[in-house]
Amino acid sequence: MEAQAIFDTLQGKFGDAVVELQGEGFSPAFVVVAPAAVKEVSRFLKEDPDLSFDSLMCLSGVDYKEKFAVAYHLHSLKHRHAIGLKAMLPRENPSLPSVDDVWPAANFHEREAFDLFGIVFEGSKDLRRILLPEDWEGHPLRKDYKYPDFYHGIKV
Amino acid sequence: MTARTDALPTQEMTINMGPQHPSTHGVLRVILTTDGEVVTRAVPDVGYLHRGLEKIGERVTYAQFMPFTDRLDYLAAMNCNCAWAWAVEKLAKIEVPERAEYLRVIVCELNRISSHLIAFGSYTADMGAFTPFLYAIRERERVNDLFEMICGNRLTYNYARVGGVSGDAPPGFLEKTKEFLDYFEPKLDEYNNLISYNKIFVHRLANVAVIPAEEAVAYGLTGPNLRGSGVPFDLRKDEPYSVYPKFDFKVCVGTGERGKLGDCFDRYMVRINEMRESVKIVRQAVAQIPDGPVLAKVPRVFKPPVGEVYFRSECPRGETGIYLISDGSVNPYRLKIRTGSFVTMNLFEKVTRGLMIADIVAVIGSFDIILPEIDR
Amino acid sequence: MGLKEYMNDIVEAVVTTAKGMRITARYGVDPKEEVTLQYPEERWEIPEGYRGFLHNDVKKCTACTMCVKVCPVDCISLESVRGADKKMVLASYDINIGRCMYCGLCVEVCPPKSLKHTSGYEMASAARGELILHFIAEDAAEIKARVARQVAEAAAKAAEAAKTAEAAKTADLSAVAAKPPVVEPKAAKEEEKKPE
Amino acid sequence: MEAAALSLMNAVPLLAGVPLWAVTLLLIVAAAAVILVFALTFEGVGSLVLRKVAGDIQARIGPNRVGPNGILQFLADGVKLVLKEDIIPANADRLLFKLAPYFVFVGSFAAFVVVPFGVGLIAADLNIGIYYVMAVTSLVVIGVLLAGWASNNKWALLGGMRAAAQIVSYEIPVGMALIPAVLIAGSLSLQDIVRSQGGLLGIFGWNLFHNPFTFFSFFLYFTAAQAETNQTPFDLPEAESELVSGYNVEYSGIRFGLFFLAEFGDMFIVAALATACFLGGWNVPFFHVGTLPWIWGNLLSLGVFLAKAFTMVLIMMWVRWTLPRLRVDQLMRMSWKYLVPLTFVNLLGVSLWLLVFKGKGIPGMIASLFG
Repeated sequence: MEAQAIFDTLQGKFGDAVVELQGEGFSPAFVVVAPAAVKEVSRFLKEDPDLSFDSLMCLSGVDYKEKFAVAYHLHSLKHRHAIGLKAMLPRENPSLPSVDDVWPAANFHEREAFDLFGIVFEGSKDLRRILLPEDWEGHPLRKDYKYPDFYHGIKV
Repeated sequence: MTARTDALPTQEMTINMGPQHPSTHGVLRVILTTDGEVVTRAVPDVGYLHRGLEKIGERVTYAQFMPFTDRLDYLAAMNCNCAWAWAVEKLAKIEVPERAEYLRVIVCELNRISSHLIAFGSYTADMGAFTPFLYAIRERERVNDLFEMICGNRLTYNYARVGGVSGDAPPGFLEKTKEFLDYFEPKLDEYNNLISYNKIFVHRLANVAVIPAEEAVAYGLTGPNLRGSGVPFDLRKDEPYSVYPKFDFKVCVGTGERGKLGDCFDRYMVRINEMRESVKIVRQAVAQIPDGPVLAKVPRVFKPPVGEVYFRSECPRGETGIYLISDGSVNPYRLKIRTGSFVTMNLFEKVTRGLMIADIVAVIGSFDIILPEIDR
Repeated sequence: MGLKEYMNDIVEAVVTTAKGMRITARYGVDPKEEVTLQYPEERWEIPEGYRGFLHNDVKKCTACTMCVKVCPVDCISLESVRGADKKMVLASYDINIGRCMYCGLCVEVCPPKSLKHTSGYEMASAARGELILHFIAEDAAEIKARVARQVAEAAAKAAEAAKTAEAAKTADLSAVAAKPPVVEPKAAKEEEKKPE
Repeated sequence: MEAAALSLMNAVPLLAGVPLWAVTLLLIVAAAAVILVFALTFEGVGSLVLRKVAGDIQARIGPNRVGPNGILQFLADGVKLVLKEDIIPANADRLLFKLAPYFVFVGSFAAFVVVPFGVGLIAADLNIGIYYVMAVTSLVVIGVLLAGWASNNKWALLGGMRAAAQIVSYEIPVGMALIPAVLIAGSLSLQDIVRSQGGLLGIFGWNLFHNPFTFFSFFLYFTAAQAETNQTPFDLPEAESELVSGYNVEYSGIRFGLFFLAEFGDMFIVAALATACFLGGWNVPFFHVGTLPWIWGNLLSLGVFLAKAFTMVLIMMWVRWTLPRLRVDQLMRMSWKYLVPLTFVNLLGVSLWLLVFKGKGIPGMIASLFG
């Protein structure tokens, strides 16, 4: 199924929650959705027989300076097609529903995004820091991150 | 005799397996909660090797990031090199000379062999048989000799470039590659006789940590771990890139020959069989390789167009996906590397429930994880 | 488990063990199978393009700073001044091989091909400072001073020559022709400060 | 010993005034010293051979730096172990921690006392020889368990528990597999067992070829005994890739050295028992060593015995470098579901055979057919 068709299907189903299609320069194309609708859209993408995106290949946080985003890369083993899903979040208190009960694979990726960007995934089974120590301050992949000089008295 | 649990209260024991442990393949820490030898819960704790590769990527140029991809998966640095090159080429739409693509495929497949050799060798060492490990290392050294010949280094190759490869194969390289393949292919049968079908080895692996196909897909497993569950999905075949469509090879899947489909033994056998397929691919590539340049013209100050790509390539430890956002400057804007081992660790807690301590080792080995890839 | 399976299990265990032991025995008795290289006494042949320690042929080096710019780990540092003949003169060229990851990017971009990988790979030191290779033995400040002197001399000479030439032609324009001689080395120095 | 002391006193007039008990004590100490020296040498050389065999099998060379061809490596290792700092973990049970290595070492060393090295070379020809070996080697398990417990380390504890479970389970098949030899000889004394395999049948006089059941018995014994010595397919108490190093993970220096020596001591004991009970012990084929002068007879028989025993040790090493390790439950299953029933069936078979054929073996019957 082509990206445009997927977008049209999603828009028909979810209306305003599906914001736009990022096609030009994007590979795969991204369907931008409202953060609150991520979970419903995900479930639909996974369960609709024509779409059946059964695997979440990648979930990444992105810092677009004025906004955060969470990008989902989906792939369907059944139909062998791929699509991206993106949710734009405000810089202050970025949070959106977790999709780890749609794709269990999301858990580690979400933890990583939480760890490195500070994006909170509501309803996640287990949202802890994953790569950094539990008492690390700040979220290093944010563009405005300041490197600390010391960590527990050790020079970084 | 009836069990008198109330009379003798017992409590579970929490054990730290790692970060320093001989068979966690690096600095993985697993927090085991055990009831005697039986593990009731095994929680992986990763991140001990986090070097912030993604952050580094935002600060160096596209070409400069190439040596860092060596450190992504040091056992399969060629595959990571090429994955990065392919991702950037996809972003900037660069045409790569055909000879360069052939060379990439040759080194990638050789690296897949050497990486699977380590997987095989360290797995047998984990299971207590130390000898096959040294045999595997011996074969791997030969691959390293080949790599040293073509790129000058034995571990961190930095061979691929955006637009091609750093240098053409030196004279004699292709002949030596063929020589290696002729030497190596019979060794696989020897391994099978020596250890793969050994009764003890089979018993240690069969029916341990069974991952059904649906679960493997839902948890996003890729590469040999996914194929071990019987899902015939190989990016080289199903989403072909480079010159892979020109080669004839088989996608190896688990068959459940010694137990349930998707157990440790299947994942192990997939790797052994994949080595054979890689030998096949390299043979064809060496026979078909065309002449020509090996590096496309890429401007020295390389600025790809604005855009976002996600490139997936089949690395020995599963799919290495590179999500690359360019803002048109010389540095990547955002770079996310999705690696096979990282995703696999997500499933770890689930499949290890109720196994024994010795099985934890077997599971870690069968996933063939590598820590720099998990922690990046 | 039936008796047949039970016996099969035993037979299979014995047979597979015997198979494996045959292979290990073959390796055990065959001295040709030993692959160990007795390292300090025996050495392997180092191939052509081996990426060992870096070496800069400072005579050929044009101090273009390409290597400094391309190095992903910033292990190369160089200082240079503009010499009397308008070419850059190296004042210092250091490579911190404790930091170097032998990626070879610097060698690839070197325009005069003065930077090369050698086949050296053995080095040990007790202090980190010893891991910095200095390719110019002389002190950087001395070279700079010397070059500055040369530049000044040359400029003075040029001014002298210009003066006499001018004096021969017309007397009024002679003062304008002589450029201030100190400006150029200063500018060059500032430029070199940028890469670490 | 007392008899030997008496004969010594009779032979050497100088000792006439010395009380009997003093000479006996002296002899005991001397015998113990000789055996200790032998055991330590064997254990040292054994570790070297183990590494050399490993090197050969693994397409390597093995240790070759200390001395010509590396033959002094074991001395270097020994010196290193003695000189190393002996660390006792802060929270360890200090007394038990210190005691454990001695239990293990004594357990393996004490068994050397009844090993029949030659016609007359045996420290004490106990009439309960085999039983004694089984009993003192069981001391090892106490030491291992203590080591695991006292280290105050969870991995060590797991190793100790595994060792206890394993050694206790495998004691049964080991004992049952040795009984056929006892039945044939009609004695528990190892010297008697060895003598029963002599005669003019050559190697067919060995218990190994006595009847089909003893033949299997040998292999069952060998397998079970590997488990008792914690050799590789059964090295679960150590299991370096699972339990890091098992019960001895916290030990260092000479205390670790004692564990290490005991391991090789156990290996030799197993090989010696196999030799004595199934492979004819010190008997030289087609030759009666008793007819030679005392000194030559003993030297020859000693050589034969050691050759056989070392071959067994080599085979154990070979197995060790070939096979992977079992899992705990599989180890138990192997003992209780396979080895124990099989050894019992075997024992039954041997007993019936001896009953039916009046104690004659197949080679004996064939020989009597031809007169």
